[in-house]
Formats: sequence, C-alpha cells, structure tokens
Amino acid sequence: MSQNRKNDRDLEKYRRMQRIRQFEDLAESIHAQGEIPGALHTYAGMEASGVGSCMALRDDDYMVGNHRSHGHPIAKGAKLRPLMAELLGKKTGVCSGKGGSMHLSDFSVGSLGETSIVGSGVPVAAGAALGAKMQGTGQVALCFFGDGATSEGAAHEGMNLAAVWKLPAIFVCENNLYGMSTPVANAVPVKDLADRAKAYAMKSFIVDGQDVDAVEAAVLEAAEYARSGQGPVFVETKTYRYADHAVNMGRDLTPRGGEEHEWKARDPLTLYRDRLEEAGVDGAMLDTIESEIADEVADALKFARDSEYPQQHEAFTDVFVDPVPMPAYLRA
Amino acid sequence: MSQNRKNDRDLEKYRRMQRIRQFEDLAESIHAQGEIPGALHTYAGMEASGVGSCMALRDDDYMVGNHRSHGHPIAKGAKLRPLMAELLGKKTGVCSGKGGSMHLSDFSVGSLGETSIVGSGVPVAAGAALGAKMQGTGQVALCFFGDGATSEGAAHEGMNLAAVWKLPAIFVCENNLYGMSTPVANAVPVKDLADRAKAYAMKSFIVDGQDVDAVEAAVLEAAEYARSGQGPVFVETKTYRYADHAVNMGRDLTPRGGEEHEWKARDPLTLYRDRLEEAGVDGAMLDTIESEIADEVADALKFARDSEYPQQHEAFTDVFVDPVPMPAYLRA
Amino acid sequence: MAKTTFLDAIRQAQEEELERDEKVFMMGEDIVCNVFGTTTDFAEKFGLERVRDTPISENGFIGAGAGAAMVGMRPIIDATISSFLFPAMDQIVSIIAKSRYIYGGQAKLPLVIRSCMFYGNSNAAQHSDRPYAMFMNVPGLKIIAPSSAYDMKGMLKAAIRDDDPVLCFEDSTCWMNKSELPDDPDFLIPLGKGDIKKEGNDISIIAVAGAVPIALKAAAKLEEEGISIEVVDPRTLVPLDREIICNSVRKTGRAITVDPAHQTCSAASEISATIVENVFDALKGPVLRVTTPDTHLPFSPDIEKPLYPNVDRICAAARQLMDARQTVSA
Amino acid sequence: MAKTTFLDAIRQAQEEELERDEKVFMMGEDIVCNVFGTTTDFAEKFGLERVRDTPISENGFIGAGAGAAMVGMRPIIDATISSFLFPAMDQIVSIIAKSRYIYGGQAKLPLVIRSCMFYGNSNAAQHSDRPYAMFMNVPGLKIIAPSSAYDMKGMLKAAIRDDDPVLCFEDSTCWMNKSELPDDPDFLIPLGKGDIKKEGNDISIIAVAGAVPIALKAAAKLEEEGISIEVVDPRTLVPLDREIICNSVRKTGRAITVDPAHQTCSAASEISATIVENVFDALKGPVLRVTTPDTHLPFSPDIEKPLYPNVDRICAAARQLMDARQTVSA
Ligand SMILES: Cc1ncc(C[n+]2csc(CCOP(=O)(O)OP(=O)(O)O)c2C)c(N)n1
Ligand SMILES: Cc1ncc(C[n+]2csc(CCOP(=O)(O)OP(=O)(O)O)c2C)c(N)n1
Ligand SMILES: [Mg+2]
Ligand SMILES: [Mg+2]
Repeated sequence: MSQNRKNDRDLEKYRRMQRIRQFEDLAESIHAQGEIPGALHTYAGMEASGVGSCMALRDDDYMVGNHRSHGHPIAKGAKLRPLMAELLGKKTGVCSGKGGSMHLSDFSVGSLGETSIVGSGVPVAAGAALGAKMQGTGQVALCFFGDGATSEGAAHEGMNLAAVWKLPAIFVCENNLYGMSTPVANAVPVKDLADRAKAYAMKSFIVDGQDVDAVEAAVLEAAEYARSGQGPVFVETKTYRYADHAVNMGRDLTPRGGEEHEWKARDPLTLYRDRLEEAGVDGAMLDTIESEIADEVADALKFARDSEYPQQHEAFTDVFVDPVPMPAYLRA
Repeated sequence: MSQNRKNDRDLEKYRRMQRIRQFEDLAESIHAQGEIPGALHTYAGMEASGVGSCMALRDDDYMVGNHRSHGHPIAKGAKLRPLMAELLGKKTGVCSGKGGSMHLSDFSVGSLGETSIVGSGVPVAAGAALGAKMQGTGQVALCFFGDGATSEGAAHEGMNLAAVWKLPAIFVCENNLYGMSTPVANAVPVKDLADRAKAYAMKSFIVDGQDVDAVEAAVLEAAEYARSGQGPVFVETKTYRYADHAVNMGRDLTPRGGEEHEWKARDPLTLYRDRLEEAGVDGAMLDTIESEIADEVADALKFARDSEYPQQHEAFTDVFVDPVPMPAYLRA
Repeated sequence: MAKTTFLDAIRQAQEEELERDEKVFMMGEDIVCNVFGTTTDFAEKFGLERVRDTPISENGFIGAGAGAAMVGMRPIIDATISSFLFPAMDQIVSIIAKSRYIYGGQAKLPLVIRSCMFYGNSNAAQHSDRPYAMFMNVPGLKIIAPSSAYDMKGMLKAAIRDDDPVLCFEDSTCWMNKSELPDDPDFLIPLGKGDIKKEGNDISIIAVAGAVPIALKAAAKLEEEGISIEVVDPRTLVPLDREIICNSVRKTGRAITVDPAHQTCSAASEISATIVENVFDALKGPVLRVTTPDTHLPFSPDIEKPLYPNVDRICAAARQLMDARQTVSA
Repeated sequence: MAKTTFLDAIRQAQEEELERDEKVFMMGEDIVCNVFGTTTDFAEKFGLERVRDTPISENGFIGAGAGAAMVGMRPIIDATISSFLFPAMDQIVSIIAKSRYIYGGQAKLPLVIRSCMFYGNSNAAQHSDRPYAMFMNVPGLKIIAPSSAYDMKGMLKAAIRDDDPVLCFEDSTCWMNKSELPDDPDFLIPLGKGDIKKEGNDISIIAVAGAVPIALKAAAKLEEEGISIEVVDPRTLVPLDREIICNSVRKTGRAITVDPAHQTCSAASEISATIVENVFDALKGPVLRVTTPDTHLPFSPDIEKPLYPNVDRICAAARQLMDARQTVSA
C-alpha cells in the first residue's frame, strides 16, 4: 500500500471512530432529555473494535450486529442522518422509524440486521455467508456479538454450522467484560472467549480491542482466510464499554471493579490519535476531522429533528411485502 | 475392593449388557411383527457405554437420556417388566403406556427422563445436578446424548451452565458415528466430540465405548471429580449402533462405510465375556447368566402381553397433578 | 391423467422450483437420504451444494435460511417434524417474522419452512405437535396447511415463489391422498385464498389440514341424513380468507370448525371468533368446535386415536346444530 | 393499610415464599442487581446460592429449572421479558409441559417462570411480545396474567406453592398499579378462578392482563352514558374459568373480549369462541374483540400507542353492541 493510501485509510479509521464517539455522546445527552424514546445502548469505548473490523472488510461484505447497534453501521461507513433520524423515530430513519436504537441496521452498507435478541444474529450471519458462497461472490459475512452472547444456543448453532460448511464468516466477539450487570467470569467458564472456537475447530484470534490497527490486522487476516474458502474465523476483541449497559437508567447496573480507569487510560481514540501524531500526522488535521465530525453529527440531529414522524398506516407496511390492512378504528 | 466384590460387580456388568442386548433383540423382532407401535430405536452395540457409565454411579445418582432410551434404564438397574409393557403401550408400563419406546424412563432407578427431542436432556441434567448440589446430597446427574446432539443449542447451554456453576454433572456423549443418516464428520467440525468440552474449560475423557471396564473407570473418575465439587466432566464414548437409526423402516438410512465389520468384531458383550473368561470366570456361569436373562426377557414380554391397556380417561391424567376433564364425547 | 400423492406433490413442487430458479436450494436434517420421500434423487440431480444436510441444530439452520434469503437466495428449509420448530422458535419469531419490519422494509425474506405433522401413530407427545396456531399469533409469517395433493403442489410452488417467509405444515394423515395434477410448470394456487371443497346449504364446516378429508366424509354421511353440508378449507391460515368463511356462514347460518390441533387458542377458535364477530346476525345456532382436547398425546394407540376429530364427532355436532335446542354445557 | 404496587407485590410474594420454604430459589439473568425492583436485597437476604444470576441462555436455565424441580426444588425462574421465552420454547413445550405426562406421572415439576410484557414504550418489535396465547395452545402449562397488585401477590404465591409448572405473565403497564394487601403470609388466590372486577347488566367485558384497568375505565365512562358494564378478569388463562365468563354473558347477553395481544389466535379469540359455543342462546349480538391488530410493534411512539386496546375503542364497541343493527364487516 502506498504511503498516501495508508494515510487516507488511517485517517478514515480515525474519522469513523470519532463519528461513533460523537454520535454516541450526542445521543446519550438528547436521550437524557427525553428526545429519544426507548432504551439506548451506547458503543462509546468500543470504537476500535467496530472500526478496525469493518475497515478490514470490502464495501460489499455483509455485517450483522446486536442491540448495541449504533457503532457497527457507522464503522461500516453508514451516513449519520438516517441513523439519528431513526433514534428519534422519524420516517426518514434508516428503518423508517420502526426499529429504533436497538436496530440501526443500514442495508446500503451491507448491514443485514442489528438484532436485539442476544445471540440471534449469529445464525443470520452464517446464512449470509452461505448465500455469498453459493453465489460465488467472494463476499464474507461478519457478525458482532458480545461476551454474554456466547452462552446462547443460537450463537453455538450458527458457529457450528459455519464451521461444518466452511462458510466465509467472521465472528467478532466484542468482550467488554460484562453482559448487562454480569461480569464475564460469572457467565462464561473460559478465560478467553476465543476458547469457544475450539468446540468448532475454528481458527481464532485474540486481539487488543482498544487498538484499531490491531483489530484491523486480525480481521484482515481472518477475512482473507474465510474468503479463500478455508472456513470461518473467531476474533475476540478485548474492549470496554464506558456507559452503563443502557444509558440514563437512573443507576449504573454494572458492578465495576475499579478497572474503568485503566480502560479509559487506553481510550481507543486517544491511543490512535497519539499513534497518528507520532507517525507524523499533523495534529491540526486531526482537529479538523474532529470538528468536521462535530458538524456532521449536528447536521444529522438537525435533519432528524426537521423530519416527519411516520403516519399511522405505515405501522402496517413491511409486515409482508404487501401492506396488511389497517383496521377502521385507526383510519380516523 | 475384595476379589469377591469385584467378581460380583463384573458379573453384574455382564448381566446388564446381556439384559440390554436380549431385550433389544426381542423388541426388534416383535416390533417387526407389529406388536410395538411407533418407532423403535435400539441400543444394540452400545451396551458397554450405558452399562459402564451407570455401574460407576451410586444407585441414587440421577440419569437423563434420549430417544434411544431402552439401554439407559436397564444399565441403571431397571426391572424389565415395566419397560417391555411400556413398549406395548400397556397400563403397567413404566410410563403407564403414555411414553412408549422413546421414553423408557424409570424414575425408581434415578432416571429423570429419556427425551426424544435431540439435545433436550442436557439442561434437565444440569438442573438435577443443581438440585443435588443445593440439597447437599452428594448425588451426581449423568446425561447420555449422541454425537449429533452436540450441535444443538440446548446441549451447549446446559453444559455451559453446569461449567459456570461447577455442577456435579457428567455429560456422556455416545459417539456412534452417525446421527440418523448423517456421518459425524458431516455434522460436527471437530475430530473428537470431547473437543466440545473446551468451550467450557470442562474436564473431558475419551474412552473406548466397546470396553465396559474402560467406560466404568472413566465415569468413576468423572463422578468422583464432579461429586467433590470440582465441576462437570465430559466423557466421550466411542461406540457403534448395530441396527438402523430406527428399526424395521424398510430400508437402512445409514450410509455405512464398511466399518460395521470392524465394530462388530469388537462387540462389547463378546469382548467382555472373553475378558472374564481370561480372568478365570467359569464359562458355564456366564452361560447360566445368559439363559437367566433370556428367561427374564421372556417373562417381561409375557407380563407385557398379559397386561391391560390404559383406559380412555387415563389420557387425561398427568397433564397436571390433577386430571384435566375428559370431554363428554369420549365418555361413551 | 395419473394421480399423484400429497407426498409426491411436495417432491414435484420442489423439483420444479429447484429446476426453474437457481437461487432456490434446500436444507435440513437427513434430506439427502430422503427419509419421507419428498427429496427423491435430489442430491444426484441438484448436487450437495443445493441439497444440504445440516447438523442437528434447528435454530441455527433455520436462522441461516433467513440470512441466505436476505442476500438473494430462496431457501426451502425442511424442518422434518413440526415439533422440531420449537428449538427454532426464536429465529422464526424474532428474526424471520420481524426482520423486514424492524428494518423498515430493507430486508426481504423469501424462504419456506416445511414441517410435517406426525400424529395418530403412537409418536407420543414430543412428536405429535400441530403448532400452526402458535405461529398464527405472530404477525409476519404466512402459513399454509394444504389438505390435498392438488393444493399442496400449487401452494408450495406459490410459497417458494413468494417474497415473504412461509411456513408449510404438512399433515402426515394426508400423505397418501391423491389428486390429478396439472402439467403446467407454472401451476400456482395463490396464497390467502380458501376453497369450497363441497357446496351445501345447512351447515358450513370449516376444516383445517387433515380435518378436511374427514369433514368431507362426514358431509357425505350427513347428506344421507338429509343435512346439506358445505365444506370450507381455508388452505392458507395466514393470511386467512375470512371472507370465504363468512360468506359461507351467511348462506348456511350454521358453522362447525374442525381442527386436528389442541382446542384452546386454536385455528378453530380463531375461525369461530371471526364468525361470531362478523356474521352473528346470520347465525341460527352456536358455532361448535371439533378439535383435539387439551391433553397431551399418549403413546398407547387405543387411547390416542379417539382424541382427534373424526366423522362421528362431526356428525354429532351437525345433528346437534340441526336440533331445536342448541345449547351445550360449558 | 398502606398500598403496595404490583411490582412490589411480586417482590413480597417471592420473599415470603423464599422465607417459608428452603426448596424455593430464584434464577435468571441479572436478578442479583434487581433490574426491575422485584428482587430488592434478595442476594443479601438469601445468598447467592438461592438467588442465582445465570448466563444468557434461556433454554439452558429454564430447562435446568425443570431438572431442579424434578429432584425436589421449587425454582422461580425470572426470564426478564417475555420475548426471551422464544429461545427457551423447546424446554418449555417439550420438557416442562410434557415431562409429567410422557413419564406417566413419575415426574413432578413445581416451578414458576416469570416474565414481564414490555409494550407501549418504544421497545420495538423484538421486545414487545405478549405471547401467552401461544402457550395456551400447549397442554400442561398453567398460565396466570394478573392485573392488580392484590391478584399478583395472591396468585404468585399460589403459583410458587403449586405442584405444576406455572407461567406468570406480568404486564408492565400494571407495574405501578396499587392495592391494599393482606398481611396473612398464607394469603393465596387459587389458580383457575376468575374475578368479577365490576358488576353490571348490559355487557360483559372479559379483559386480560393490562386490558383490565382499561376496561374498568371504559366501564366508568359507559356507565355515565347509561350502559351498565360487567368486567370479568379471568386472571388465570390456563385453566381458564370458562364458567365465570359464560355465567356473566348469560346474564348480560352481550360480550366484548379485550386483550392487549395480537388478535389472531389470541386469548380474546378463545374466549369469544367459548362464548359462542356455550351461551349462544343468551347472545343479543356479536361477540366483539378489542385487541392489538396483527402487525408488529413499531418503535416510533405515535404510531405504536394507538395500536393497543384503549378506552375509546372499548366504548365504541360497547355502543355498537347496544345499537339495534349489530353487524360488523368482515
Ligand atoms: C435472548 C435475550 N436474553 C436477554 C436479553 C437482555 N439483554 C440485552 S443485552 C444483554 C447483555 C448482553 O451482553 P453481551 O452479549 O456481552 O453484549 P454487551 O451488551 O456487553 O455489548 C442482555 C442480557 C436479550 N436482549 N435477549
Ligand atoms: C430437535 C430434534 N431434531 C431432530 C430430531 C430427529 N432425530 C431423532 S434422533 C436423530 C439423530 C440423533 O443423533 P445422535 O444424537 O447422534 O443420537 P443417535 O441416534 O446416534 O444415538 C434425529 C435427527 C429430533 N428428535 N429432535
Ligand atoms: Mg458484554
Ligand atoms: Mg449418533
């Protein structure tokens, strides 16, 4: 890769991480003010895991995520306006206002669902990989899920299927030390989540989830392996979420053990900014990126606020390809 | 163990294996004649796996099995009459004629279900182990399931739970090379099923499933480990089923690869009889055992044939502890 | 023209669609070996890429069907026996039924999940489920339950070509029923349209799946007694053709719903509720249900078989409706 | 006497039973941290052996509940939100509902599976299920869906002491409803008995779970218009108190079933079918259903909220029933 292209790519990683962080910070604050209905699970702290993974993919590769759904599509390159509009329940939202915070799936960037039933994305990703394989497109399907999700039968069955059929799938387990209030050690009998892969004789990597380059390198290798027909790969990213499981709940459910300071000291954005600067990238350029992103996020919110809410009859479309009938009492 | 007690125990192993084999042979033949309704999955060829496992247990230890349900209760010491009566759908059957061939569970010997939904026994066994642990009884719960069952989410979740909670459970995976028509290599990505245990950091053994002593020794060690509070153990018994997945289906669904001769050459009953004779046990005594068992089995069939069928109202008991009402049209 | 069995109609429908569209493929447990006869020689004809034996993991491979469908494939998933849908319930309800909706129409899930309903032959409670009503309570799933070889072929082909997920419930008591089948490779029966299996004037019997042939037999018997029966087969349970049902009852003024499944919250109950809500003024008597009582299915044959709807029970219900006094005790 | 919320009634019922019987214990995801307020200080009071946080594996730990119950324990399993019952469907249907039966009465499964129903607050389709009707179609499961703090406490205590498996559906729209609760540690409300929440003569409204308080509000409004409403709360869905429902309709001659769940194959449909089958002669008009239409629940608040039964819809149905012409279009 030429130095220029490497530079562009590195800046893009920084840009996407910033985009996630700033999007999340804004979302959290407007949620606190009641502007976003429902529960909000933020991705702040985990940016390197998402961005490193997605930057290693082709644009047309598939991706499936979970309830913690904001970071994944942004990492894969999604535009912010439809995402923010979705959080506000607007018709212009990426899911037309029907999905909300747990489902910010942007199919235009290869996303095939951010599903809020823990573990349920894994079989879907295996199936997308199967579809890619059968159609000979050379695409891979990457699935994000948490440490807690590995205890679900769905995750087991999906990974087993992918392994038996040598599907081009990458299973990225974002180990952020907790599932809701439950420390990983209370829910998972293995030390490294990557040990789960042994049940499928699946290739696996463990990677520093705060280091976007390390994540990218691991997923690049995984993607190459999977794409070449050798089978799926399990990648464990060791990372950390900064906010509570869901924000603005009135109290923090997560029984932190003092580790939050260590993790925040290795903030993925700071780490990466430092690395870029050390490599000679002009700090001013990074500042510019940050303020460009601030504008982007502000613009997304303005767009969302200016957008219309969906109309009642839209509650009856997309159940099937054809709308289902709306009862008379709602027509008034 | 004194030589006498060892002798008794060895003879008991032989007796139980004979009991299973002769029970299965008879069941298969009367099923062919239409005397047993429904499907019949026989255990012939796998006797050492069941008997070795159960002989390693205490009488009050729990056991959960699967659709291939005849061998497990016999191995645990069940009487034959209620089992045979159950196959014939009689009121005197161990399940009062309501369960049939896939459910020969005899609670009087610690059995807690032989369940025909593949993988579904594993969580139940974990729960029984939890109950034993909470009540401080020192009991263990042993679960039999097949190679195919390890792909089920239920099996994964049950084993994971047992591992996280260090429950006194033993998971005996009876690897008989096929799940119905599917060779294990087509359904399972690992070479040894015991590799599944690595996903739970669970202790595991691989054992010659044709050798009843080897199975017994492994499960004894597993039981000691589990009973002492160190957590569950996974035991893979490498074994083989002689008949088709279910018998008398008109054609054999299993695409044998010629391996059946090798396996039959290591028939668990013959192997063990030879070993006993080599150790000085009188062949005539073993002949006597065989003919005693033949009488037992014949007696069980006579008992079953002489027994009554359940009455219509009995279809309405045991849904709940209190019977549910029988509709009027059935009262005639 | 030769007559074809229900089971072979399934095979034909699949074979024709596999031939027509290379995006169509099949997966399921032990389908290569063709356990029930609906995939005869498929592995040879279409290869193991398109006819895939799966590990025993219903939630996994049914969910994989969703993923494959989202990227352009059209899976036919053979779940063997409908009892095995329970382990896959989450992928069916949370993913397959809901994905198009929660993503605001971005996803399309053209897939078919087939399963047969085993009952009446000592399969015992864990293999005797007829769970379509449970899925009827979940929006987003089309559901078919054909009762003849003719309907089976036309509807399964339509289901495979449909862009929405379709659950196909195959009543094993219909497996050997025969029909003449059209040759047309585009023979399709549109989903959502019921069928009057027999016209009549006194009572509408709305029967589901395996209950249809029984209702037809009962109708013949009642006809001899001078009671004229109309037999309505909804065929598709979602979307349910409420109009054909209501129109029939408007004409006859009397209705019996017959369903081989457990009674409470059954398709029969739904149809009864639909009738009393919409055509009450036409009703000359109660809407009676002939279903399986709310107990499990026992193994022992003599106490299992009488639990299902049969000709006698339908006739008794019909006679009761034609009588002057029409109440039943609670 | 101080009034207690529905949520605290749950806590009290559990606490009293945990104190009374050492075989009772609790398990579920994140119960130690007391997410919703039904397990406050339980870990401290009863210890982590009896108040167990589980891995995220509903099929696993709910099935483990069955195993523990079979060996003498009495688990209370907190499944959090009822949508999470789908991954556990197989253990609930194939094991918990059927084990006693298939083993001919050898097994006893005294366990309670609690789950709350989240809806109406932009939880989106995957967290807005009210799936009790699906379980009503499965024999072998007792099902309760209390609507007041009083019923909740008495019925949950009865459920914990019951020797059969009980599913307890907790409508989150009732969480803050308050009742005066008796002090009696043996305060029990027998399962299977419905309750007349308000007497009346013109119309019986049979309402389920969160629909009960709404029905009571509608009744008050209709009373002002001179329409006298009887509100019947079955409270237990299995076994369903069909007698109290039929008796009420025998008296009033008119019935509306109200249920916050999806309409097709709902509890409301079952109750309608029961009424038309059993008390047809008493009916002066159709049995109307006020339910949630068969679409998924969207996130956007303004289009979600109107989908549920509300006072206006109930009042409109009541007025329609009191009118002379009583048909509705199909
Ligand atoms: C099947 C299911 N069970 C429980 C929940 C409730 N729940 C939502 S997120 C969560 C924790 C998930 O933990 P993890 O997989 O580690 O992801 P994280 O939130 O840490 O990113 C739980 C228990 C759910 N949504 N789905
Ligand atoms: C959930 C479920 N899926 C499928 C089946 C059908 N089935 C019954 S036994 C069997 C094969 C089981 O293989 P294995 O676990 O290896 O046990 P084996 O029969 O070889 O002893 C299958 C697929 C079932 N009973 N339950
Ligand atoms: Mg986590
Ligand atoms: Mg096997």
